Amino acid sequence: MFQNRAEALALALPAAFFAAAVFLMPVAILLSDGFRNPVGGWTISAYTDFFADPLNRTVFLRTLRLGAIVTVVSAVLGYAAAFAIVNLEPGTKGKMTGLVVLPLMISPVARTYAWIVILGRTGIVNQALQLVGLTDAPLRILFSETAVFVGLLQLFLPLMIISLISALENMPKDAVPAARVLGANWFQVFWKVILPLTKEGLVIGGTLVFTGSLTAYITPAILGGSKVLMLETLLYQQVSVSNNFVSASVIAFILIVMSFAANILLKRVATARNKQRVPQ
Amino acid sequence: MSARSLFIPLTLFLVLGFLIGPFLIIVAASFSGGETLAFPPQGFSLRWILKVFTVESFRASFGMSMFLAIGGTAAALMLGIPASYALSRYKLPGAEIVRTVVSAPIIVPGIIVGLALLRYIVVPFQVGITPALFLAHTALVLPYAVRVVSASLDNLRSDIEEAAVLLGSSRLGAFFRVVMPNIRGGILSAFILGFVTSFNQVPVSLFLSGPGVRTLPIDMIAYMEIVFDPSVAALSSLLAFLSIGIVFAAERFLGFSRYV
Amino acid sequence: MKKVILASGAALMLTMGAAQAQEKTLTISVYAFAQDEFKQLVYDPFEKICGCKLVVETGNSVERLAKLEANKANPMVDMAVVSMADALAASRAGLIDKVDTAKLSNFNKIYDVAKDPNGDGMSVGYTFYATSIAYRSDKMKIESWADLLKPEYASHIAWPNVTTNQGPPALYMLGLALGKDTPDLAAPIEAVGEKKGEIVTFYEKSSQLVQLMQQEEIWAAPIGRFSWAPFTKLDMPIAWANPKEGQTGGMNVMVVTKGSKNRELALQFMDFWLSTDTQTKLAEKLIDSPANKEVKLSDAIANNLTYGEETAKSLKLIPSAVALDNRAGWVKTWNEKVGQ
Amino acid sequence: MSDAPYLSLEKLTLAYGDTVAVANLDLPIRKGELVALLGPSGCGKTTTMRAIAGLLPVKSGHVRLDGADITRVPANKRAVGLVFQSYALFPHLSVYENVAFGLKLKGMRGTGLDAKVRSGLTSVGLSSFANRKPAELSGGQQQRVALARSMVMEPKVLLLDEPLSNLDARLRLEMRTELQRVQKETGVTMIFVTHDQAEALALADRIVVMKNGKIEQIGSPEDIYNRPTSSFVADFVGFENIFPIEQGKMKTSSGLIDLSGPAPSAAGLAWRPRMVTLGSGPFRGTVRGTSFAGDSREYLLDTPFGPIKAEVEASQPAHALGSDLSFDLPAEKAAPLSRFA
Repeated sequence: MFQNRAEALALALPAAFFAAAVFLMPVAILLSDGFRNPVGGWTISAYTDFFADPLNRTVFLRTLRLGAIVTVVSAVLGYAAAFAIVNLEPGTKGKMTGLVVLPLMISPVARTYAWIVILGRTGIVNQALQLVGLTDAPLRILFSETAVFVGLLQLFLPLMIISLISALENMPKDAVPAARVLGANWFQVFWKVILPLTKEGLVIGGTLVFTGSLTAYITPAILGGSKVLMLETLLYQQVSVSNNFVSASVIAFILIVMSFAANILLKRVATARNKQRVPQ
Repeated sequence: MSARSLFIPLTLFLVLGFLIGPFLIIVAASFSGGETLAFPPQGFSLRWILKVFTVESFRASFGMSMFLAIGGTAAALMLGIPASYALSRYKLPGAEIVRTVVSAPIIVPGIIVGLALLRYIVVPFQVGITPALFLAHTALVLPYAVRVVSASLDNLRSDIEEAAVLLGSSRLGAFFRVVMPNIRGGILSAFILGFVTSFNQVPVSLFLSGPGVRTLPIDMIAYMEIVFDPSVAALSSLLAFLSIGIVFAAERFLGFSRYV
Repeated sequence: MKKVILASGAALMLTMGAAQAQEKTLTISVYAFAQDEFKQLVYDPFEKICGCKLVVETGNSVERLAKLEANKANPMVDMAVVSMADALAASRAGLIDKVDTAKLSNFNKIYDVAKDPNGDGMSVGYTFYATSIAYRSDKMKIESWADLLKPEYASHIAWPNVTTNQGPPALYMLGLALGKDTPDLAAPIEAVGEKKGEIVTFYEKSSQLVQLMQQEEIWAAPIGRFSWAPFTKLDMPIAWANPKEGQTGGMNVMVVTKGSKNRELALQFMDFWLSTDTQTKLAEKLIDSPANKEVKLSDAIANNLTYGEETAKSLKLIPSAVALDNRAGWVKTWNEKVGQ
Repeated sequence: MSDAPYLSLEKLTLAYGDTVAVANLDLPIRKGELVALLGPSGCGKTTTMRAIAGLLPVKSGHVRLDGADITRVPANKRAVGLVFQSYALFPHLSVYENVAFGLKLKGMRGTGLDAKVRSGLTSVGLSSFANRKPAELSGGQQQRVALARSMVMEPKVLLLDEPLSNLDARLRLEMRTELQRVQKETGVTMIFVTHDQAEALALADRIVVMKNGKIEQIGSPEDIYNRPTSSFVADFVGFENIFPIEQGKMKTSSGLIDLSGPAPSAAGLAWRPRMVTLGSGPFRGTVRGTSFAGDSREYLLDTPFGPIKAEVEASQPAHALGSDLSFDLPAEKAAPLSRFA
């Protein structure tokens, strides 16, 4: 550790100043708009107005619901996939991890558009369903919450898997065999051993997936359209169609509060664990 | 094999299919001979791949996105490397505040960043859309730059700088002679991560588009809304292979994944 | 690393430099459709004439209006084409200036209704369009606007969102069909709301419909005639409905932004767009129906357009002021009945 | 060896922020001396070393080297070498380039540079490893590279941070010999920091024992080992039975106790286990523990004035656990302590 304060500040301040000026200040002003009373002073009436509108309530709850469902499903699939991957041979493990990361390198625009082809009335999902005879007429999947859910899941599942892979790898190697020897069945092993030991990874992955789902724009816009508005698409509509910046500010604030709530949750759990480590 | 021992690999197989499938469909559709984006593709041809290069707006927005991704990431690194260095090597007063401020753009939804910049930087200060996009993308990449560079600095013992100083080097010289060469991999990883993040970024750029100024993803959305031909699939495939190539090379030569 | 930084620095300077090098630049804001054709028929020829560079911003009318509003203090756009109602909105918001029609040599060639549609001298009409229903003639039969909401059809249609140009006219015609044509559009919105679960999507950009039609996601949608051409190229039996309530439609107009630094160039461009030659070429490609009365078209072309002053006059249009004064109410009712 | 101090620390006060780590320290060191700074962690020995190197700003006081005040001279202009505990080799450079690093900064080039680097490497026996990267060397080899890297700079003072602590027992001996040889051949003034008394005793000409940022005792290894002047030093070098003295008597938990022989005038007395007479004497204790160490046997006795450790030759008959023994703490054998704390 170097002691020179002036040097430290000279190195750190440009970045901090840049982020503050280009990012924090404008965002702070934007958020303050939602609390400004047009006749002067401050008020939360924009918020009460916002939640008084049934459409807004619907959109808010839908955003929360979809975010939660995507997070839960990605956790379930994530554990299965991550567990399978960490138990592979080192070489195969690397390749499989690569395949999981691969979609993250591809433009979300392309990834979302693929779903139009897949989920459409003439898409392969409907073709398959009709082939197996599960349905006579093609199902309508596009422009529904299901389509948005599928799109979001595909977008963010890799983040969950990666978090869980590293959590599972950091788990003591003998924990599972030890629990088995002590007579636990697989369900108990997961619930009493794996889950507590990988809690941190689950929380990190969960926050990434949840926050990502809240703030995704293209997926709800393309796969949901105006029938499946989410907060982010509603915000865009408020600005670009209704010119309603106060409402946009309210939505922005709600989104940020939701992200922060998830983030704080993450930090709490993570630091609770870090305390157990011996400081260097 | 018991049912249970099959269950986990089968799930992995399905999950990978779910994750990779759409990409494969996009790639297959790029070589379609048909007029519209469809799967299975109708026939085989390279015409959509070739068409990508003739669409003028793609060329312009590709240039814009490249400029933002390279320039913005480089700018973020120029701000982020010194900050990371201060955070990892100095007893910095208010270190937590600095860390929070520089990593804040990762938490705030992109669409809000874009809107805030439009309303309170572009309009009041009469900043052009291009510089505004540049600022936004720099701010967006900054958290990644700081995170990855800090991680690689923390992995490097700090006493080698003191050793260099005692051997006659100045502090700045020590940074360039012994620190930089050893965090090069981290910097390159940060660059790639920043590049990919910036290049694929949509929400931030949503409000920050102006006459003749558009990032590639925004342009792709706009194009697809008008023309539903496979050229966007072709473009996506090309871009995907480009990113995969870069990441693969980085992983191969530098162990990229250590830093992410 | 150093190389990367140097390279990006160079790229930065190049871009900045390039931006400064373009001296005479006209920035226009237009609808997103048919840009390839516009480029070929309008933009490129004009660039040759004026020796300037055209910068084109595209998007739907409301979205671009919102941008004009956002950039009010420092307008980036010199000239825009928007809907009649949006032109009135822009005029009320102080975003546009009076059009100096004396400088438009083709002004006297356009239909009288197009010369000053809002009666405030702030806009000039350049095209009409009818709005009716494009539909799959093999799957359905459309004789009335209300047919779209029939149970067997409702789950195969897209309806324009109330915020689009086609939204209110389509609702207005639906109201006529239902026999409840109050300006608040309450009845038709309610009727659409009852079917909101079935209706495939409430579209915001008509360009997206071609793809939905192609994928058989939808069989029918109310559209403006200007977005008709791509449907005719689909390998499907698609027809233009002639409902018994008639067709609705609209007029698109040109406006000049307040504070534009290229006023003369903007007027020159508007004049070029209104010229018989340009209007004919655009009509022949089935892009925009002409507002210039000297344009002569073959029957085949005319049948796919909204051609002639008589046709234009027959369209059941919502007056701009009515549209503007009721818009907030429509959106509110829509959000209550349809949106959520 | 001249008697005038070559390196001297005068009233040196060092601090991290507001926490004072070293206070008012005076230490003269002669040219060519090999000095050990010995003490437990947190005693200020490393802080002092970093201040000599110039890595830590001096709060007050002076550092003089070879007649010049170098208190404010930056670390890169001091001609002070430092072999880090971790060796701090540059991982991206080869062994050769590591050794050449400082010479190149001095402007040395071409054959002069090459000769110097080669001879540096040869002197530590690593000439055949010139092209290896540090990661490809063992710990001992890395340390010798670090030594060569510092020595080719011909420093006026060479500092070593815990030079033997990361090595195994065999290498430790080897390195100790190596350091002594280098010191003898070059005559460089060496100061090393250690928490291990055996290391200090074996290597140093003079030992400086530090505690809480102050010097506790300075002396030759023999002085420190045999004649500790304070209870702290006595404890540190293995005197395990230490008692304060009051009114010529030994002060214990069960009161003042007379010792055999003349009444001592010191503030305290300290006995190594070996100095305790077992089997005869005025005191009695019970055997609580015993351990066999080859040629000797150690006993832990429970006595009215606390536990006493005694050590006798293994050839003596063994005493069983629980047996009652007489013993003596002969005052004439004890090390007299002038300070007891």
